[in-house]
Amino acid sequence: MTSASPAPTRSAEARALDALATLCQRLLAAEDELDALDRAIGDGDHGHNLSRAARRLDEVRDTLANLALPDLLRRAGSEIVMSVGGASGPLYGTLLMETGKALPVAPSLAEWATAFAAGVAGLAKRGRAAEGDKTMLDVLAPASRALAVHAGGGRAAALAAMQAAGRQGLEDARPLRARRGRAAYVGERAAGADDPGAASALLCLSTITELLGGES
Amino acid sequence: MTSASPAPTRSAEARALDALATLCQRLLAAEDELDALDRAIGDGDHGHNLSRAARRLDEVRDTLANLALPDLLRRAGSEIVMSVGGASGPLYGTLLMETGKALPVAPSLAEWATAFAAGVAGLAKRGRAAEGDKTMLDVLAPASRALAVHAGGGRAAALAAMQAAGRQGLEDARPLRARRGRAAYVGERAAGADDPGAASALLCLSTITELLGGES
Amino acid sequence: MSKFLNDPEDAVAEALRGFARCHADLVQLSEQPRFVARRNRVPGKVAIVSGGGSGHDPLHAGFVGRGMLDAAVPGEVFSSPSVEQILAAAQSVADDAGLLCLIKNYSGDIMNFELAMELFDLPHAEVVIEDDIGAAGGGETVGRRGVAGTVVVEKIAGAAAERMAGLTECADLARSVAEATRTMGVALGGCRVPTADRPNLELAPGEMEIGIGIHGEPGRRRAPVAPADDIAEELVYALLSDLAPPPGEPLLLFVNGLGGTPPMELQILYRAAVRMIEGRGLAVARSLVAPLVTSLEMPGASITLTRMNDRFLQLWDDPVVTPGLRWGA
Amino acid sequence: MSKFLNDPEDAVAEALRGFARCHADLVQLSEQPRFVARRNRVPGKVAIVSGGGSGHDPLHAGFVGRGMLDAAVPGEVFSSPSVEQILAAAQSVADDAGLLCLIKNYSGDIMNFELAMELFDLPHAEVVIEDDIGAAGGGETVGRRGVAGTVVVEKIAGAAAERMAGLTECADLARSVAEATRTMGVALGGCRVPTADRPNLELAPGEMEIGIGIHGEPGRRRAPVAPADDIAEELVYALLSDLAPPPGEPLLLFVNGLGGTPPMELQILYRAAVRMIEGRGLAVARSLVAPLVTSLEMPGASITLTRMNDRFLQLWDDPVVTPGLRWGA
Ligand SMILES: Nc1ncnc2c1ncn2[C@@H]1O[C@H](COP(=O)(O)OP(=O)(O)O)[C@@H](O)[C@H]1O
Ligand SMILES: Nc1ncnc2c1ncn2[C@@H]1O[C@H](COP(=O)(O)OP(=O)(O)O)[C@@H](O)[C@H]1O
Ligand SMILES: [Mg+2]
Ligand SMILES: [Mg+2]
Ligand SMILES: [Mg+2]
Ligand SMILES: [Mg+2]
Repeated sequence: MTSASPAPTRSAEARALDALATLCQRLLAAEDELDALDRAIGDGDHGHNLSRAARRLDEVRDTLANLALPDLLRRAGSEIVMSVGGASGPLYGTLLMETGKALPVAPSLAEWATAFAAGVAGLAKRGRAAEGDKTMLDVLAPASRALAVHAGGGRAAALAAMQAAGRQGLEDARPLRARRGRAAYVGERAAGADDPGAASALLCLSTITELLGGES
Repeated sequence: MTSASPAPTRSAEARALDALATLCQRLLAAEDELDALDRAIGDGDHGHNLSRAARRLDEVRDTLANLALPDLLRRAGSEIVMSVGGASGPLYGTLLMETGKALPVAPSLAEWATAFAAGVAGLAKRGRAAEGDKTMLDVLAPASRALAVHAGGGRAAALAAMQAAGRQGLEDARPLRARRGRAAYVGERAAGADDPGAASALLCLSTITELLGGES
Repeated sequence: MSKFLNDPEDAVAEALRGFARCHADLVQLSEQPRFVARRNRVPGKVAIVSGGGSGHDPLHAGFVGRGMLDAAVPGEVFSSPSVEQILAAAQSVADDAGLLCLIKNYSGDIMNFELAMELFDLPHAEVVIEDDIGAAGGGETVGRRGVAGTVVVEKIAGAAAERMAGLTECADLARSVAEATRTMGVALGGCRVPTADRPNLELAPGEMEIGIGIHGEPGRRRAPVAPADDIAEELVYALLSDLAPPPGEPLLLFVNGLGGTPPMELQILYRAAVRMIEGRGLAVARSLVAPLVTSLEMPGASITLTRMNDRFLQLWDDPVVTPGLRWGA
Repeated sequence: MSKFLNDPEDAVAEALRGFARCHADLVQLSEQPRFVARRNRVPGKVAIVSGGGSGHDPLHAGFVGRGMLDAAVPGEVFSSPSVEQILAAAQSVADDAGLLCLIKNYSGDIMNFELAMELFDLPHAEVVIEDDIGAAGGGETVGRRGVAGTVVVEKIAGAAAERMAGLTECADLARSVAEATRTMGVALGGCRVPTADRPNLELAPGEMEIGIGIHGEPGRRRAPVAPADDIAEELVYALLSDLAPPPGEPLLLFVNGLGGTPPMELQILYRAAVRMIEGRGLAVARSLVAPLVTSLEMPGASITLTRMNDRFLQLWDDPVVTPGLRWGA
């Protein structure tokens, strides 16, 4: 997302769009790192797959810019689902689509938390995955619970709690063997390594917390 | 040629058969060395090809044992031609066949020299090769001329002259590029290397000289 | 491991253009979204679509044509195709007779096909192929991987569709072939994805990985390279133990090259496999020896066995006219 | 470079047994002397026999069958077959209609075929194939090497014989196809003969040998690996310069794999070659992209061009049913 003419008032949509743009830049910057994590226990393309997602979102930025928040997320998700492929395309795409579906037009933080939980549930269903399977779910599920628990206490604190829970999730999953995705085939070798999808999920949560955690 | 019950009198045939047997052993012993020479400027199988010839001659030893000298050589040659393949099979086979054809039943040394010259001519024709093409011919042709020149002067001296001429031929050919066979494709790289066929030819001449140069 | 490439990112696109040009009599390439479709579609026939990551040539695009696939959906190398590709392919080749999706069992493939089918409104059925018994772990949670046995399923289901069997019949058949099929592979080295800078499997010279997956996934054991007869015996033993074919049942034996292994070695493995199977009083009724489900330039091979019956045999023998497999017509 | 082998000395024999078993419907193996013969011979048809060192699968044994060869005579790996093999093959397949020998231009092959034909008493003709323009030296004295263009000669001559053309006609035709055909190859690495302990070509990683022979013979230049388009352009340029086809003459374009290069890369080279040829206003009338004249597991490729005419085109399109090449029937 290269050129952005700032909206006269920073609407929730504009903030989301900007956050998405920064997220995409971070993902592109992390491509090699995520590929390396995937090379260790998967097929080495997780960063590459997410860079396809990031480029696609950049391409459709103008379309997204005209949408209300729920539709923006749904559309962003369906663009990813439609174009990315791999395992992470359908998973992240579903996360965004289902979150968007559950989101009101002008959500409160608590409504955000509820919608995020719906998105995470959709992702788990799509992947037939449960927590502890050593996937991105191990970061996203505890993060979404933390957001729900802290939604009453102010955005900055809630997002910080979400991020901390995600990080804890990554660490808790580290010693596990994988039970979903390609890493399920490497058996013992996955234990001790970080799951690439969990790492990219945490990167997303951290970016969002950084960008939106300061605003009130 | 494993077991040999010596003939009551050592006929020319018996001597030839024994010489052939020793020759085959020497070739088998030199297999790796000849392969290495061929690897440098050819395809690395010259020793292997000649070991097939040696094993075939061993298999037909009983048949050869019943033949007069000319037929023995012709038959040995045709066994090689029929069974060995590669470039050296037809060449060494033709050498023996044509030598045998030109040989009387009880040849003098001079008649041996003439027959050997006929064999060498047959080989050159078969290979469409000339001296200086950097092939086995560079050893065999001067050797056969030396044998002819010295045929009047006693077997030991004549064979020694033959062997010396062959060795000189190998050395003279060393700096050349090849113009026949696979080595013709390596261009400049052949210069300085010994031709594997020339090396095996010299080994044969040396063995014959050693075995028969002592007898009168 | 140098390669003939321009921009590595363009490898799949350029190769498909070359492939489509070379086989323009049989197939047609859609570039955006990317899929390969059969040129002479038969109206009223169940359409069969398969797809998955690229790098396994001739699978799948090489099997588009008469008596096999109606479309193939190639992803990036070793990466599942996207929903829009799958959907476009399905829409381009299917009519009211319906669509059968043949899917190798990988998370990405399953989810992308599933999502595409949620958006597809003609009758459709999915069959997941999971023939690989090579993996040590993972089988309990994610099931077996889908590998070379896919060819057998695609061929037999394709023949049934060409005979105008209905959607349910084709799907049931594909499922029963998949259930009757098992594969196990062995690698002598790795391969390198065009966009990557190193091979995806590190084997020391003289080592082999028994049970290798077609993306270089680990198998069940790593050991010094054994004689070909012993390797074939280990694979065949594992396959027979799993399939447990009763004596007298005809078997299909498919020795597949993973890319870097020349025909001579595949034939040596095949000969050993036949001897072992026949030595146990079983019959090799049909044979296939070729690199059909490859892993780029990986040196290695896999052995597939299918328990055949009269119906499978007839459909196997039916004509097939595709870039990668052709007989009987 | 590990291999699937038992005793390396037995590699050719075991592979042929596997091959013959797998393709028992098309071919028959004689073990002693060793040759592969077509199963359903056509009486009164000119018999076509080819042969040479093994390690180039599917050449030649893979081309035995309807519309191509009547027999193939495999030597040891990269080593000419013997006279007794050639003679036995000739005697087994030829009748009064005569025998056409198609010989790749190597000293050993020429001499062994020549000697066999001196002992063969039915009508016969020999055509020597020398299509390789890759070598820097040697061309003046020994002529060009015979490489992938052999497939084109065998296919077209085989079709003519199948149409019951006479011996002279078949031989003249084979000669004119051979004269209209040129090939140039490129290797990205070497290969290892089963009985040898190291590769026959030492290339540093990232180097290529332009003009490589099919036994690893050196070509005309060694250089860092270039983009695929540039490599294809260099080969095509050299071929077109040599063949100098007039505008409008149809060309056959055959991109051949040397063994270790996967289809994806061959397709990338093919696409580049087509573009370059068409960019010069010439027409690619027929295409073939496959590893058909290999050099064991050598990573590399060659490009062959044949100047076609109506007769060649018709015969090229004629049915061929062999283990290695199959269409139209
Ligand atoms: N079934 C699944 N459920 C949840 N997450 C999954 C599943 N399969 C894969 N993943 C996640 O996707 C990540 C891999 O994504 P990616 O490398 O982009 O796709 P692919 O595995 O197709 O190459 C894994 O690290 C894991 O977090
Ligand atoms: N046309 C020829 N004329 C004479 N000698 C030849 C010819 N071609 C090859 N040779 C000889 O044969 C030798 C190679 O023999 P060998 O390695 O057994 O056969 P191949 O070249 O078929 O592998 C060469 O070193 C050379 O001496
Ligand atoms: Mg991955
Ligand atoms: Mg040699
Ligand atoms: Mg992937
Ligand atoms: Mg040789």
